[in-house]
Formats: sequence, structure tokens, C-alpha cells
Amino acid sequence: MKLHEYRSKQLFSKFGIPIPRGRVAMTAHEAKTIARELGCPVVIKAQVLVGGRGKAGGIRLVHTPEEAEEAATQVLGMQINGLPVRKVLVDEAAEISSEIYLGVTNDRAIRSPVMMASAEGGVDIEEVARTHPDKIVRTYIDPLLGFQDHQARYLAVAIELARDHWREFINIACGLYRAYKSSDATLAEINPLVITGDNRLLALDGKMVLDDNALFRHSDLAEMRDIDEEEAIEREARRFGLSYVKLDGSIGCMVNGAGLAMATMDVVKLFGGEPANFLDIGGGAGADKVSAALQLILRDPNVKVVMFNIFGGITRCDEVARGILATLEEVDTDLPMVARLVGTNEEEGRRLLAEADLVTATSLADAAEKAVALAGKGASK
Amino acid sequence: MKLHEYRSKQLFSKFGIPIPRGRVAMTAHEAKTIARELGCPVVIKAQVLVGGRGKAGGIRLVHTPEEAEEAATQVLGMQINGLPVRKVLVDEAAEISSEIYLGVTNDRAIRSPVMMASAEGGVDIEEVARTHPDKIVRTYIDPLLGFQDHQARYLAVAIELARDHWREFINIACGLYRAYKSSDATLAEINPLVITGDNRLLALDGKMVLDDNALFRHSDLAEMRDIDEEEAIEREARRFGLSYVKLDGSIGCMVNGAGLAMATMDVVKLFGGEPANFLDIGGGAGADKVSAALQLILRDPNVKVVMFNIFGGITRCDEVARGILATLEEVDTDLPMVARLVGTNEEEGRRLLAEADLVTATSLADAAEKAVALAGKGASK
Amino acid sequence: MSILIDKNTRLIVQGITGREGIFHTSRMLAYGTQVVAGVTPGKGGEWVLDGKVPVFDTVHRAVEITGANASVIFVPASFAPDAILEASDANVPLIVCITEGIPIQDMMRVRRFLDQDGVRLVGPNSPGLLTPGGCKVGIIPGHITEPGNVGIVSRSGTLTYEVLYALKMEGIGVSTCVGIGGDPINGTSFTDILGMFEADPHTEKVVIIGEIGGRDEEIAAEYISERMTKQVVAFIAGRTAPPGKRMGHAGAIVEGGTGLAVDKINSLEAVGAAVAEHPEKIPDLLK
Amino acid sequence: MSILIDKNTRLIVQGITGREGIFHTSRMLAYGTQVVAGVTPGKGGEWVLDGKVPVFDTVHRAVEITGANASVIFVPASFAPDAILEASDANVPLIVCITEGIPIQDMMRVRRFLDQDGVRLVGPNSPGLLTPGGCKVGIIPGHITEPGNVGIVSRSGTLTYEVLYALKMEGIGVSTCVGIGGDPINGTSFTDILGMFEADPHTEKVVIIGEIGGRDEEIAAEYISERMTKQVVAFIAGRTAPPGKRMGHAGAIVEGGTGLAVDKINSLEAVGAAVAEHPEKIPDLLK
Repeated sequence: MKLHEYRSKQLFSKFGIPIPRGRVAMTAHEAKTIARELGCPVVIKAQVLVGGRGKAGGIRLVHTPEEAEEAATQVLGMQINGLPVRKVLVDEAAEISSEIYLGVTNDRAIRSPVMMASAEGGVDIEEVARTHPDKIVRTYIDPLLGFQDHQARYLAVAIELARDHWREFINIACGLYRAYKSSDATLAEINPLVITGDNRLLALDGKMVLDDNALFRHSDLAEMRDIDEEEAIEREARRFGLSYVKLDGSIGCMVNGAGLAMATMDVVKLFGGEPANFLDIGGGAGADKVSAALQLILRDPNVKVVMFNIFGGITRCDEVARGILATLEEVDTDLPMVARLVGTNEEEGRRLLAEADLVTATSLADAAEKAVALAGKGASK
Repeated sequence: MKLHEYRSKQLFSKFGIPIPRGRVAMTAHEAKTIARELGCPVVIKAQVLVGGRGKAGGIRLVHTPEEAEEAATQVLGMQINGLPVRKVLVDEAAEISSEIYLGVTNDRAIRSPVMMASAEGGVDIEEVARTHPDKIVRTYIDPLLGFQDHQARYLAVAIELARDHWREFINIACGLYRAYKSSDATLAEINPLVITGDNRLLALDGKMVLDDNALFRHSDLAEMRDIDEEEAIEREARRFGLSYVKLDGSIGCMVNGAGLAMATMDVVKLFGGEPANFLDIGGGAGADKVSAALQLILRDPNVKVVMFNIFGGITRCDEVARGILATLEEVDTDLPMVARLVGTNEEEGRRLLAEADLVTATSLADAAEKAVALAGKGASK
Repeated sequence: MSILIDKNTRLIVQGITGREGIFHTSRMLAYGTQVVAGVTPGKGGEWVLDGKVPVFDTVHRAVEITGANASVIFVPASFAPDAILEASDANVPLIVCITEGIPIQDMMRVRRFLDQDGVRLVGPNSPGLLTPGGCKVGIIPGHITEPGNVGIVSRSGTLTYEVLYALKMEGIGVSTCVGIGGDPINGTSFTDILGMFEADPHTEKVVIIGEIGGRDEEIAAEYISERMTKQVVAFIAGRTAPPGKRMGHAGAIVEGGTGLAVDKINSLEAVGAAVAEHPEKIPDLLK
Repeated sequence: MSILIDKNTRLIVQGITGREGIFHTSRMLAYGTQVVAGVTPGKGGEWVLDGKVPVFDTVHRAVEITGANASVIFVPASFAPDAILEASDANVPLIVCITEGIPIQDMMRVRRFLDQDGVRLVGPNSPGLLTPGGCKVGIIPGHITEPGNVGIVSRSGTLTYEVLYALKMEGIGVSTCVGIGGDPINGTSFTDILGMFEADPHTEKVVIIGEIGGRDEEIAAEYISERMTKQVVAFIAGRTAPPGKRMGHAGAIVEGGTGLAVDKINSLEAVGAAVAEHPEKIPDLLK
């Protein structure tokens, strides 16, 4: 789960990281009031959970409260990469003398958190990573021991930070690690961490991504989920514990397991079809969950055929069959359906489905072939 | 640094450990008021930093506020193992159906914290440890990983705790570990942890010892040091960073290093003398500290002779000599002094002391022999 | 004829009284696995499955009484790290964690701890292990495979069943099938298992089932090139997956351009491991 | 002719610009130790002691530039755990910590971490090591001992000097003297050093200097009985110490009746190690 910039910075602030004074506005009028309170110049920043805000014109420097209102009016009317802007952050403007990058994330290969810093922070940091990897320095963090002061010093020296900023930098790096750890983040990033005109370090922009699996112990953070920004259908999927990604094809797929779901999509494509979605019902889904999943698929108007590929392990084929049958009783649909059920309780599952009007398949290839045929020309490449 | 029972329990309470309702009284009248507020029966408990309160009559169960006042009057007038009782804790009385022991401390051989529990808690726990060591169960805690729930369950099972208390017990054990860890304790102990008549777990008595070396990061706890209970002279020693223990002999010893200080005492005894104190000036003591140490020794009226045994390493003999000379200029004393200075800057040290009227010695045995001789018959065994 | 588990495996089931625990215990018993005990705190002293399996309150007690040498974990994600540590503390040499959804920071700490401890963890988010005809630990359906000489190691769950089933349809048997789990941090890697298969005299060929994300398949390719003498065949899921959601700059910097199916396929093919274009083609490649 | 340090030791001094750091660096240089660098964060680029020793901001940089293979730590107690970890992180194989007063929970964590890391920590609260005529690391005065064939290992600081001096007075020389430090949790134990002396062809006899508290001397006695062929002589300080302040019940239970001088002396004598009645009698026992 991603946190908005303003939420991330508020969290950073709790851990002693200096951030600009600022507040969030839902309306242009509010933005004007905040600008007046803070004193201009201020920056109006679109709060959306996608990158590229700056290039899309979602960040504006303004010099009067009236300009703030005008800029906020524009930004609040924007869509950035398809997402409507519903909030702006009004931050006091800072004079920037240089931009640092500082971030902590998980390195799965090393199986540890890694803290990274660069003297060349800012929007082009990924370009720096590609072209001058030596300009990004890393220090791996023992997950049991935690981040140590000497590691922060190592980074400060390696990015050739002026000595009078070391104390601040060490506090910021340690604070960032604590923010990351205490909120079960998978990413906590300050970019840019600026040196201001009056020679202070300031976290001008912040980003955090939290581990969805750990939200059960962070109810305060879980409440911050911005449901506005999720497509209604994905929100619904989450509510049932389903993993759903909408795609552009015509073959609705319901599969148990992410790997098998991907493989199923691969095979559908191999036989010339286009999947309408990725949908993993997870392990051990009961009839309710299966029913919810099927209803999600049926809501997509592009879907021409539904394909079930269930290989039972912790998931039981009979439960899946019950879920399908229950849905077909409730929902009126003419769509053809291809079902392939193998594994745990497969006999019972097949017996249950025998009553319904479903095409059955024995192998994955068989199922994909039949589904592609049924989708007809609608499933063109 | 030891914490009083009431401080320990307050700290436990912050970590979710249930404690009896209660408050501290400095006067008998206060005790009466508290007893009335809590509702009787209550227990009046002497707050002193020594064991054996119960046997000394420092714990009284009373049934009316008037009785509370009377009991508090008596207890507040007591001395327990030489320490005057200046405070009493007035706790609501609990009906006890059984007593558990639960404690966490450092096991230096294993180099880890260890949590211990016993179904046979109460004042005789050490006797249990001696006679039935199997009745005390232990679980070692990885200092990086911390205490885990399964370890608490292990203890609960091993002491045959009734199942309906497991959830409470696990919370208490985890809370106790967090109290121990977050305050840099060397001991955190609940004895007894009782099962009450109405079948709840309750920490009836608590004890914590904090790591003096870690107090720099626990200023809130450091303020709790009960200076009333320290001898004035030991308090003074602490102020200068000296380690001083008063003994009954006549030979005042100033030594650098605990091991050498003990060895010096051993040798004094071996030659028939009795040390007046253990005094370690630590490593790298400057002239000020040496001067403070010497003044401490001179304050003890039993001292007949002062013996310096300084083997310079991080401590410099010239600094020690300067400290001695400075003191002798300030303080008027006729006591004979034996000085043995070897090691770092010893020439300079000896040169400085040559002016003063001190007996010098080359070896430890030589110094001890001379000191014992000078102490004369006063230093009898 | 197998790695890690066989007829002598004495298994305990942590979380045996839960819905999944009890269901899969009955399946494991039916397969012939020696399930010697279950563990559910607070239910020690009970027996489950018609008195076949005793339940203990702690792993310590279960191991002490039954001499178990492996554990399989079915407890919910929020309790699973503690369950793994409990099994490790009781010196269970093989711990198989089926649970999915364990927080990643928990797993980093657990894995770091286990590294010092010398126990082997398979999973989490693993379907378990299966030595056909010998022992089933976890949830892999037993009837979809037969004993044979092909070793299987997979990051996926159900996709593994798909492959086992496809092999069976073509009459190809399996020595041991190991699901190492799909989580970013797990206890056992492809290379750990490749090494065991290379050393196992009853395994003649090996199938790797990978998927997009991480670099485990690339590392496995290096290992194959340096250490493996046996034939290795692979399938990588996610060729057509849309690019995943980005993890901010740090994720991009750490992962670089890695994790794509095409890179994994190229790495494996470069070291002589044939990569199937869909899972049901694996049997052809083994012939 | 020595263990752990010799003429090839290339030493860095952490905390070199502090009062103790600079003083003892000059002493170590005067003794002939190759002090190749100092570390003080914020003072990198300076030179100390008349341009003899360069100062770096980090241990990493110091090691990178100078090829140091040992470090001695003089930083204050609140920063010392970080300093130890920094040296370990920079792969310094021998870390000697002079600092006293480090919180015990910090040291438990540091020690646990180092156990996985393969570096050797001597101390904290150690006077350091001395290989007479070869190398001095720490604060043991150099002129109170001469090269020879007696190995010394001690938990004490100044008491060690006392013994070195007494040996010198009797013309007895030393191979290496190691102060393992008097703190409850330290990096190196008596038995670690006994094993090195046993293996060192230039050490013929060993002196152990112990004190009350803990069980290290008892464990050393077991080791002597099982592994040592060389003569071992001991002194234990604190025979006449009044019983220390009690640490509550838990301390008494954990420590039991252990830690008394008499127990340590009995343990050592029982395995044939003569125990001197005062430190200046050690030379007699070595003859």
C-alpha cells in the first residue's frame, strides 16, 4: 500500500526528520487560506499515487495566496496518468542549493534492508542509477541488529556530504530506518533531501510503501489507504482477499495461485487469445470467495468467455464448484465457460459441475484452446 | 541501580502487567487517606532497597484506615537491615490462591538474557532453586531476536499453569521482557506473580535493577535513584566516578583498577592488615579525581595509614602525584602514607612526590608490609 | 530415492486443529506419511482424526515425546514466524511452512536467525514437499504424481501440480518435488535444492519451475553451469504478465532491470537448460 | 614468538584524537607498533603526532587506504558499540576495545552479532595486548616486560601490569600478554587464548589472572584439564572481598553459589594449575 507524499512526510516528521511546514487542501479556497497562513512563496503539489507529477504540471510554485488558489484550482482539476487529483499539499517553498537522494528498501537477493544515498538526488535518480551506478552508494542492514550510526556516517562520507551536515544527516538516516521498520514498510524514500539556501537539510518529498501483509498490526496506517484512487473493481477484489488486475482481453480467467495464473495467461496467449484479467483466488478459497471472483469477472463487459483453471491443493475443487454453481444461480449470464478442475477433491468438484452447462477440459492447453475458440474473433491479437 | 518496589511495579504497569491499585505514602496520615480511597483491606509495605522486609515486620495487612495509619506509623519508624524506612506503599490486598515466580536477568555464561519461571514463587524461591532446581524453568533469549511468544508458552507449560491463564501469562512475560529491555535492566522480577482468589494474575511484588552504565540514556529512570538510602560517602564517590566500598579496617587503600584493588586488599590481609575500604579510581583518573578519592579516605576516622598502589596504564602516575600533592596542600593530616607508583609516567610521578613526606615502596608486597607496620596495632585481625 | 523427506520422516503438524491443518493432516496420513503429532497451544492432550494423532501444546513437548524430525506449519500468518522459531528452538531439522502472507520484515529477521541456527526452512508460502510413494509433507495432492527419477523444484504452488500432473500423464515419475515458496524471502533457494538433487543417486533429471521477480532463476543458472552434471529443464511463468506495479525509485534501483521472464529464460537457455513454452510441454523436453 | 599481534600488525586507532587516544597512540608508536591510521568522524584528512599518523572519517576508508589488519578502540562508552560494529563491518579481523562502561545489553547484542561475523574482539574494558619487543596494542605499559616464553591472559587491567612487572623483576619474559577485559560480556574468553598459547611454539608456560565473579576461570580449568599440555600458573584476585551486592533472586538463581575466589582457586588447583597467593609470587611458581 502506497502512502501519499503528505502522509509519508508526516510519518517521517514523527521520527525527527525535518520537513517543510505545510498542510493538505481539498479545495482551492483551503489552499489559499493555507498559503496565507504559511506565508508565500508556497508550492502546490498534487497528491496522487503515481509518478510523473512534476512533468504533468502537478507541482506549482506560487508567490501570493491568490496565485495559490488559482494553481490549486487547476491542479485539483487534473488527471495525472489517469488518476484524478483530489488533494493538494501546500508546502512552504524552500530555496534549494543541492538535492540528495536517501532511501531504504528490501533487497531480496541479500535478504536484508538496504539504505541507499546519492549526492545526485531529484527526479533523475533512476537515470543516475543506470548511467552512473557508482554515484549511488549502499549499505546493507542486518535485519536483527538494525541500522547503525556508522552506516549513516559511511553514506555521508561516500556522497561527500559537507561535514557540517553530518549530524543532521545521521539523524535523518536513523529516523528514516525507524520509520521504515516501525511501519513495516517495503520502501521509505526521501527524494530530494535538499540542502536549503540557509544550509539546513530538509525532506522536500517523501514516499512510503507499506507491506500489505503487515497492515494487520498497523491499523492507524491501514486507515490511510486511499480508496478514491483504486478502481472500484480492485477495491472489491481486495475486500474478498482476491488478487485481481484488469487487462484488455476477452478471456476472463479464474485461477488459484499466482504462478499458475501467470502460466494460464501465458498459455492463453500462446493459443492466440487475450486474457481479460489476472485473477488469483489464493490458497484455500471457499465457495464465497469463488463466487465473488466470478462476479468480478462477469462485471467486465469485454469478457466473452470465462475460463476456470483450478489445481486443488489447499484449495478444494468441490468448494470451487459450489462457488461457481451458487453464482450461476444468482447471476443471469449467457457467457460460455470452460472449467478445468484437478487436484484435491476433484471428483466431487466435477460431479457438482456436471449438472451445470459448462465446457470441461482435461489439460491446461485443452482449456485454453477451447476458451480461445469460444471467444471467437473477439479474442484477436 | 535498584528501583523501589513501587517504581518497579509502576514501570511494569506501563508494559501491560497488572499490578494492585496502590500509592506511596511518606507519612502515616497519607497512608490512612490512601487506605480509605482504595478501600480496606490494604497492605502497608516498607519501601527499602534491601531484602528481608517481610521477616523484619515491614509488611502489614490491615483492615481499616485507622489500622493503616497505625501500621504505617510503626513501619515508617523502622530500620530494616540498617536502612531507615522513609516511604510505604499502600496496596489493595489481594486474596492469593497461588504464587508464581517470573524473572528475567542476564546469564553471563550464556551471554544472553534468561527468563525464569517457577510454580513455587514467593519468599523461598532461592531455597527452591537450591533444593529443587528442576522446579525453576529457564528459557534463553537471543539478544538480537528478543523474547518470543513461544518461549512464554514454553514456560507456561513447564510450570503447569492452568490453561485459562496462558494468554495473561504470555502478555505478562512479554511485558516483563520489554520492561527489562527498554530500561536497560540487569534484572526485572515479579515475585510473587499471584493467581488471585478471583482467578486473575497479578504482580504483587516487583524488583528491578538497572545497568548503571546505561543510565545516560534513561534520564527519567536515573532520577529515581534513592539518594536517601546511599551512604553520604558512597554518594560522594559516585559523583566523582569512583568505586568505593567502606570496610572496617584501618588501612585506607587507593588503587587504580578493580582487580588490582582486590589484589591489594588480599595482600594487605596476607601481611596481617585490614583494609579500611575498597577504592578503585578507575582508568585515566585525573588529579581532581585522585584528590577527591584521597579526601574520601581521609574522612574515615578508622583510617590509620593511607596506601597508594598505582600501576599506570591509561592512568598516568604524574596525574596521581599531582592529585595527592593538591590534597595535602588543602587538607591538614598527620596520617602516614605509603605510595607505590609504577607504569605510565612513573618517573615524573615519583619526581613530583619526592618533595612530599611519603613513604615509597617498590613492590606491592613491600607497600603492604610498610602500610601494615605503620598502621601498627590498630590493624589487628 | 529422494531428498529431504522419505519413509523415515517423523512429522509434526503445527496448527493441526485448524481447518487446513486437520484436512491436510488426514491427506498426509492417507498418503502414508508418519504424522506423529500435532501442536496447537491450549489443545495439548487431545487426539485428532479418530485418535490417530496426539496434540501437544508446544513443539518442544511434541518432539520430546514422539522423536519428530520434521514439522509442517499451517498456522495463520501473524503467528507463523513464532511457529517457525518455536520449531527451530526445539531443534527440528526440517521446517516446512505452508502459510502465506507473512510480513516480509518478519521473514527477514526469521531467516537471519535461522542462518545461524543450522535448521532448514522450506517456505513460507510453500506447497510443501512430496516424495512419491514415500512421504508427503504439505498440500501437494498425492495422486497426481508417481515415483520416478525426476527431481522438481518450484517457486510456485499450483503451477507445480500442473507440471507433476503433466509428467504423470506422460508416464514420468518423480524422486522428490520441493516447493520452495513464492515469497521474496524464503528459507531454501533453487540452488540449495539443485545441490541436493545433484547429490541424490536416484534423481537423474531436474525440473525448475520459476516465475518473474527476483534473481533466483539467474542464480540457479549460474549454479547449473558451474555444478550440475544432470539434465535440467525449466518453465518460467509470467512471460506475458504486464509490468508489475513499481516500488518507487529504490525498488527500481535495487532490482535494476531484473526479474523479467525473458532474462530468466535467456539465462537458463544459455547454460543448456531447455525452457518449455508452456508447462505441459515439459515432459517432451525430458524425453 | 607471539599470538594475535606481532611486527606485521597494521593498527588503526578509533578515537585517535581524544585525550586517551592520542596519548596512547604516541606510546604505541614509541614502542614500535605500526600505527597506520586513526579514525575520528569529522576529522578525516588531518594528521596527528607531527604528521606521523593520518586520520580518516571512517574505518572503511582507513582500511581501504592503509591495509590495516587490527583496530584499537578508545571512544567513549556510549559510542563504543557502534565503533566495534564499524570495525567489524570493515572486516578488521582483530578488534581490541579499551573502553570501559559499555552497557551490558549493548554488549550482548554486539557479541551475538560478532559471533556470526568471524572477527575477533578482545575486550571491552581491556588493557589491550602486548607482544614484548614486537607490538603493543592498547595501554599496557611497554617497559614493564621483556620478550620471553610465558604467555599471559588476564581479566584484569592494572593487576596484569603488576604481574608483568613482577616477572620482569625476576628476569622472566613474555611471549604475548592478552587482557581479555573485566566486563561480564566480552569478545574473547580465557579458553580462546589458552588454545592459542597451546598452539604457539614460542609460548612454553601460561599465566592466568582471574578475579571473582562469573565462571570463566572454572571453564578455563576444564579446558586446561582436557587440552593443555603446557604448564599453567594462576592468580585469582578477590579472596578477601566482601560478598558483593546481590542482584535479587534471579541473580542468585542464575549464578548459584558461583563466582567465589575459593571455587576458582580450587578448580584450577584440581587440574594441576598452581595458584599464587599474591601476584608477586607468580614468578616463583614459574621456576
